[in-house]
Amino acid sequence: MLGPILETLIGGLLTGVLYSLVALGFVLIFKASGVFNFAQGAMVLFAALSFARLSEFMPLVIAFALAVLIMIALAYAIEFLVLRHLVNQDGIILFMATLGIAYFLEGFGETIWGSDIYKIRLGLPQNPIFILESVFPGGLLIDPSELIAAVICAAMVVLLAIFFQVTRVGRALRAVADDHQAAQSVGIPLNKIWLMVWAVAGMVALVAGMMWGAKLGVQFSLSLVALKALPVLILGGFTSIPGAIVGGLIIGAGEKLAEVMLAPVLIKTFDLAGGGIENWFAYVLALLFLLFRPQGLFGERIIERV
Amino acid sequence: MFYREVGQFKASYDADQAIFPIAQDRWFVIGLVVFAFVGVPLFAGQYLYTEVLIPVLILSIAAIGLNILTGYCGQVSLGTGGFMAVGAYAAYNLALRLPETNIILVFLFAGVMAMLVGLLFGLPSLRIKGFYLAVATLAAQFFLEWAFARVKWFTNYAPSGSVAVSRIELFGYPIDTPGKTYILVLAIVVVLTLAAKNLVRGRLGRMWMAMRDMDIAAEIIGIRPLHAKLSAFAVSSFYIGIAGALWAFLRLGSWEPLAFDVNRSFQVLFMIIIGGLGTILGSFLGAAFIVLVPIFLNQLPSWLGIPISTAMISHLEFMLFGAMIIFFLIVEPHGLARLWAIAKEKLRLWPFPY
Amino acid sequence: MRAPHGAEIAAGDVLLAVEDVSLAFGGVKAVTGVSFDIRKGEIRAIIGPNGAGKTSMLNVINGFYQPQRGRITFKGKARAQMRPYEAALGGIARTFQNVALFKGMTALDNIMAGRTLKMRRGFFWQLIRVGPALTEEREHRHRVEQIIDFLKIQHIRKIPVGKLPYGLQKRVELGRALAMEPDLLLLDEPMAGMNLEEKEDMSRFILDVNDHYGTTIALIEHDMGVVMDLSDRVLVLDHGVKIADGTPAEVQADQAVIDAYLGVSH
Amino acid sequence: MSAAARADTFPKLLIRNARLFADRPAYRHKDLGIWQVWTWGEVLAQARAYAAGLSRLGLQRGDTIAIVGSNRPRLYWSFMAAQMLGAVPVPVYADAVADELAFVLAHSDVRFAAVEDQEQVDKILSVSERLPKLAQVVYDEPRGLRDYDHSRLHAIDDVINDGREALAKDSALGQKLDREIEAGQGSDRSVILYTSGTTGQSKGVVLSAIGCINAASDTVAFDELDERDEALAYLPLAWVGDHYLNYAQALVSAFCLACPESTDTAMADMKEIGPTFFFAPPRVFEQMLTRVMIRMEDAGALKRRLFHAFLAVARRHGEKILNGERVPLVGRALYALGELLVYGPLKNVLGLSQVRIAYTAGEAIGPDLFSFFRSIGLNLKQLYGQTEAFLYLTAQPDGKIYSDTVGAVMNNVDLRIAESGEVQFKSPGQFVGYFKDEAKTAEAMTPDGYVKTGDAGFIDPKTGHLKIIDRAKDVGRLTGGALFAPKYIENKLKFYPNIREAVVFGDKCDFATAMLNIDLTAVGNWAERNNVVYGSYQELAAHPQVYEMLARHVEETNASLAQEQAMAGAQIKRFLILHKELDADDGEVTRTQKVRRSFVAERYRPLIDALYGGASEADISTEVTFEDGRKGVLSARVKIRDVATVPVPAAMEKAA
Repeated sequence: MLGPILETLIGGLLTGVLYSLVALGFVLIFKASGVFNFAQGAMVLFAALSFARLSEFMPLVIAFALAVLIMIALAYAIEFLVLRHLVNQDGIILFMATLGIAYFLEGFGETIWGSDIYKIRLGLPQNPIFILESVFPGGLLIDPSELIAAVICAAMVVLLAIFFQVTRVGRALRAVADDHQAAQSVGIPLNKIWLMVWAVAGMVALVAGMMWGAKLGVQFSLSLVALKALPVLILGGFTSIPGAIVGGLIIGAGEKLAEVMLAPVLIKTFDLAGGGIENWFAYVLALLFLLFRPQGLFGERIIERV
Repeated sequence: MFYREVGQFKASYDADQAIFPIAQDRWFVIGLVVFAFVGVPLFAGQYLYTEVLIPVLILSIAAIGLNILTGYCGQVSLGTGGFMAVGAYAAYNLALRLPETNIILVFLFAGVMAMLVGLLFGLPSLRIKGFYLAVATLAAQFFLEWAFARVKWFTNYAPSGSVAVSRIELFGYPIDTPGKTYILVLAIVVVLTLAAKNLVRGRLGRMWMAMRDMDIAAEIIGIRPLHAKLSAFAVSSFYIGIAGALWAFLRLGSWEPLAFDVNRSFQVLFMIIIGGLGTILGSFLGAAFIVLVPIFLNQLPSWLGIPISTAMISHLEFMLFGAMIIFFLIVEPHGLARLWAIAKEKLRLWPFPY
Repeated sequence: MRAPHGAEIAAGDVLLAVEDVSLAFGGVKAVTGVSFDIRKGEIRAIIGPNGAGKTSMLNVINGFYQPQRGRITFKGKARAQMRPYEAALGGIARTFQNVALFKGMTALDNIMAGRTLKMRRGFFWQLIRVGPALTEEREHRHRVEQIIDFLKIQHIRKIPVGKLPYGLQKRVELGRALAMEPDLLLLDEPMAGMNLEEKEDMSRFILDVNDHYGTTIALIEHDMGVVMDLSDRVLVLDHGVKIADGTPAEVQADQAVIDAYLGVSH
Repeated sequence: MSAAARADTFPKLLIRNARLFADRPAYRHKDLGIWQVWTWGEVLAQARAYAAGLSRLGLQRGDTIAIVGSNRPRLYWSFMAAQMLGAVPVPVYADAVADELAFVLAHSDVRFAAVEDQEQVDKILSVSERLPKLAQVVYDEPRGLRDYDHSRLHAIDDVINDGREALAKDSALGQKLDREIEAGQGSDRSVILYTSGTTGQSKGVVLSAIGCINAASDTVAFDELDERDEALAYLPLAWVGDHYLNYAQALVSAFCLACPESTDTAMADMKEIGPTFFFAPPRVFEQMLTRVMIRMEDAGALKRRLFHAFLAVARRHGEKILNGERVPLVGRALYALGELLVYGPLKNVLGLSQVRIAYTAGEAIGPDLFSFFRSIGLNLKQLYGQTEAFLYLTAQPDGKIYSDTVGAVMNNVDLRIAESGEVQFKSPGQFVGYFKDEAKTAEAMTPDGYVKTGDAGFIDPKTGHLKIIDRAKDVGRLTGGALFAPKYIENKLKFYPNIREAVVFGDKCDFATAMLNIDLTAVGNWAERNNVVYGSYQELAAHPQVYEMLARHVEETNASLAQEQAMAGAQIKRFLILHKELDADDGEVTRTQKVRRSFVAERYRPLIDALYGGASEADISTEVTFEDGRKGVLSARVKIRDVATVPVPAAMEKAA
């Protein structure tokens, strides 16, 4: 029985990596502008759509470059049309603005790129490979594309960690996140900072979109999957990059394991019409976690100074 | 311009704090309600009832519910769809298992069940705030959606997972034509709106608004956060539950869980943002706006003569909603209700600017 | 759990006793080993240079922070963990240094919010808002109007507080605290950022409150002139430690106090 | 109103009202956020209890009781309660400074005082050594008086409650009170009103009960006032206007009197109450019009064009429609549209929508100002009178309204013009005499019993209405013989929103000159819109562009003077703008803003010499009292401007 469980665990962990990639986009924008960017899921979908359609009639590398340019242009548009007018508004207003951006992006993406399902062929090796044949009969099946995705994701994380902690811009980002007005008063060019942050988040979304697209195919439900990044943030804390990674892994693995182990139990006891509990399990897991540690794994403890 | 406030002095606190202290407002609203009950049935066609009036009225109830929670009490919730589903299925099961119960009791039962579930998912709001709470309510949304799709008891073991409602009657009088349904819904809306307005103007309303504006300050004047937040969740879910039951029974007739998915939550949230957070009037304006825009969009191609495919129209709809949300948040964060209030203020000060 | 009303404590008796209280945030020691008392009916000033722990002390009394060490007895009853709303229930009201008003509500609603504790009518009555619910709303509105009349803010009754000038916001916040009919009123620098005329008005209001309603007042204030005029007894804090306690005259002559203010290093 | 004839004192009127209109509203007062109301029945009960309380404190027939404060129901009831006991109320201005108060209270031998609040109590206590006879003081607003020595100080509510308990306990007291009321007759002294004469100390005008009631009954009949009418009491209690229009007429016609929450919320309260009868001195109408015009200038272009377009329609047809004259259908339709879009809302915002009858008096009103309000549908009429006549002498009947007359002589009033041009009268409301001042009384009467008004005027042959030119003693002649009526010219100047006050000189001089005060709100608003920078009132007053603007106003005035045959000669040749506002605290104007001409002439002698000496500027330094009573010296260098005058054919000049 251990074999299949281990196998689902590894599969879950690899999916978890993809979740954390999406979550990274959230963390980046929240850390830099204090905005809880609900549109990150839509950006993933938009990026995947543009890459998928472009890669149909041009080599992958050019398609990727073009997609990056598109995402930067998108970031510029968001900053110029929306964020610039909402400086100093409180969090709730900004949060709802990203809701608007999400809806707009989904509609816009499907209008220009079309709305059926598109395959993304990254030329990654498809055939499954097996490891640990010696321990388990038949070895454990691992999907190579997920493995590569995990490696890319790890590289992205290291890159971003350095970017935030070390570079001058990173420090400015942290200041902006704390207080827009204070940052402006010390001369930090707020608009430029936001522009850059949204562009980087756009690229992260592109990579995530490509990985997810390769795995599930690019379709509308992708933005719902991206929504799954929210529980990851809850677990990992909104402001910490390592938190996003660990949170992603927990949610990824937890989901898969729950589907395999918890679902059958539920179906039997409640005589359900099928499992599919992974679309709510992540949220409930995050909710339970919140009740004990409201600020998540790595987030700072919020002290209400009166 | 039309206001003649001279002579309308207030001799009692009740008059001073009435819902409509100015006579011109009172007569306008009374006229509106009488017109709605008597005038509309004279000329309304079947399409106007089923596609415009009934949806707007039912969704207004949901919008009022969410406005109480998010607009007045400041607790963001994305679980509206789920709570509507609870209302719908509770009503369905009660009507199924005890057929003779009066339809009003069925709707009330739906409200109460939604309230209980709302309280359950409202508990986290005591420890977590803002975005974290939004995610917690998403948990409710997805869990409930899944539960109604998977637990066969709720859908009475229907193979397709969708359920239907047959005859509806009120005290033996069948509600079968759109006209009668409209009148029933309208009556419920008037009662619920009045109740909501009274709650919001009283002690509870002030407690909610205090929690919204500055919860630490609310605590020092003796408002228990538990009492304030949970009461907001309870009342909000009660309204949303009734809206869910009405939507299922009187709008859809037959439905499956997908009718109350996460997009429904977004839709109702958009209503109160565009309509106006923290206003009862805003809920109505928002509901009307969100229902009318798609209808307007569908007529567009025929007016302009350019053929637009239905899929494209739904995409345009998404884009337009997204753009409208951003537009309102920038231009007037307090939504249509504030624009209405500004217009009214200008009329009262007419011809002066200030 | 209705705390016993302060009636049985006669004027002059100890209403609030703070015994050896220490409070620290991680490494930062806000207050260390402070003991003092406030007698019923007096105006007790708490002064000290910035960062002396004045506001932290107020927050401990008011239940925002739980002290690591020491005990607080209020109306003769020692209390352990205390949430702010329990303090409010017990009869402690307070104002904040930089005004904590409900921006979305009018001045009248803000003060009416102060009546929340006193109003009894349940949920159902508020729903239908007839009969008893209306009479209750009427009675409390009458009480609030007396406070509005007392603070001379009739002309800003229906204006959202966000639009009011700073001086008037301070008065509305004082009105909200008075609406709670407190036994102990904690004022955190009620005159910060006010011009001379506004300071005179606020001082007169504070004296009238103490005289007219008999409310015991704990007052944090920097302006020595005001402290000397208004307060019966003065507590001086510096770096979280009590360095003097007595009548305004005694405190003014105390060398330790002069050093603290003139910045003699410790 | 025949019943009024039998009731020859105000208390008897009160009893009649309580019988006829027991549950009609009599008094309203905005307090604690809402309008409290008392019916006539309740007012009688309160007044009786109050009178019983006062008599237990020792107030008896013949005593005088001072009443100091703003318009409050309890202070009006103090009048009634005192009159029930046969005591004589003496109202005093609430904003009078301590020694003005002391003079009036001492002069009228006051034993009691009913005051509004702590401020007035402190004023009285500060001069108590000059008031040996003062036994008791009662106050309405208890705020801050808690720990005062209450041996001779009581709250009015306590007095009323004490009286009520006493009346309840021993019915003999009730009968004694009724007998006291019955004992009152028409000839009793009903009230003493101290007029703030523009010259010298104020005199105490004594009015008899039957005189007041007869005068009030005539005007109530004249304007058909009845118990359904409402009025707002916002003018000072001590002024004859308030005592007549709000106290006397209220009791005679039983209409309801509303007291505002405070002086600065009076205009807002007026909008809430919506009075049907409204009285205001020209200055209030001036301020209203200035505020309207300034606010409209900030309105959007469309609204402004619409507003001025319909004002033009009103100017053409408004007054004719109000007077009921024939107007072409188009005009009537346009005016109706204007009523919906502009005049109706305008009256609504100003609180005048329900006004059936509006009066103005106290000084002459500018013709354009007068016709503006009539053209938007306000039935504004002029009346003329003075304290010694208990107000009414002449009033304009509905329908026959001319902007430059003060109306036809009231019935029962015998009015004649002495050869010196002075107006003299005999009237029902005629005063009994000046209190303790037989000499002044004789001086004010003619041998054959007429009262000299001190105003110059003539009966206009065309309309039969009285036309007032000026104060009799101020009317002079230029050296060239032309008639010089300073008031007449000043009113024309003051009509411009930018000019708040004007003082014109010319008697026994070669030509007329003027000293002007700018209106800070109007000119300040003009400065803001034309981004003219100024630091203080003084700097703005001296600004060359302001001088230019006012010079044009003076030239326009000269042009309009030239059209009037009697006034053509007295055109203004030179003027200056004063560096400070003429202020009551400096004694330059009376409490009701009337200029004290001789005092001002004396105080600004150097400027007048410069005006006539041909200098182009002059230095002046005057002693000034600031708001908190401190004294200081204000000095400035004031520029003088020459102005063009319209040449008048020499023959015209001699004719006047």
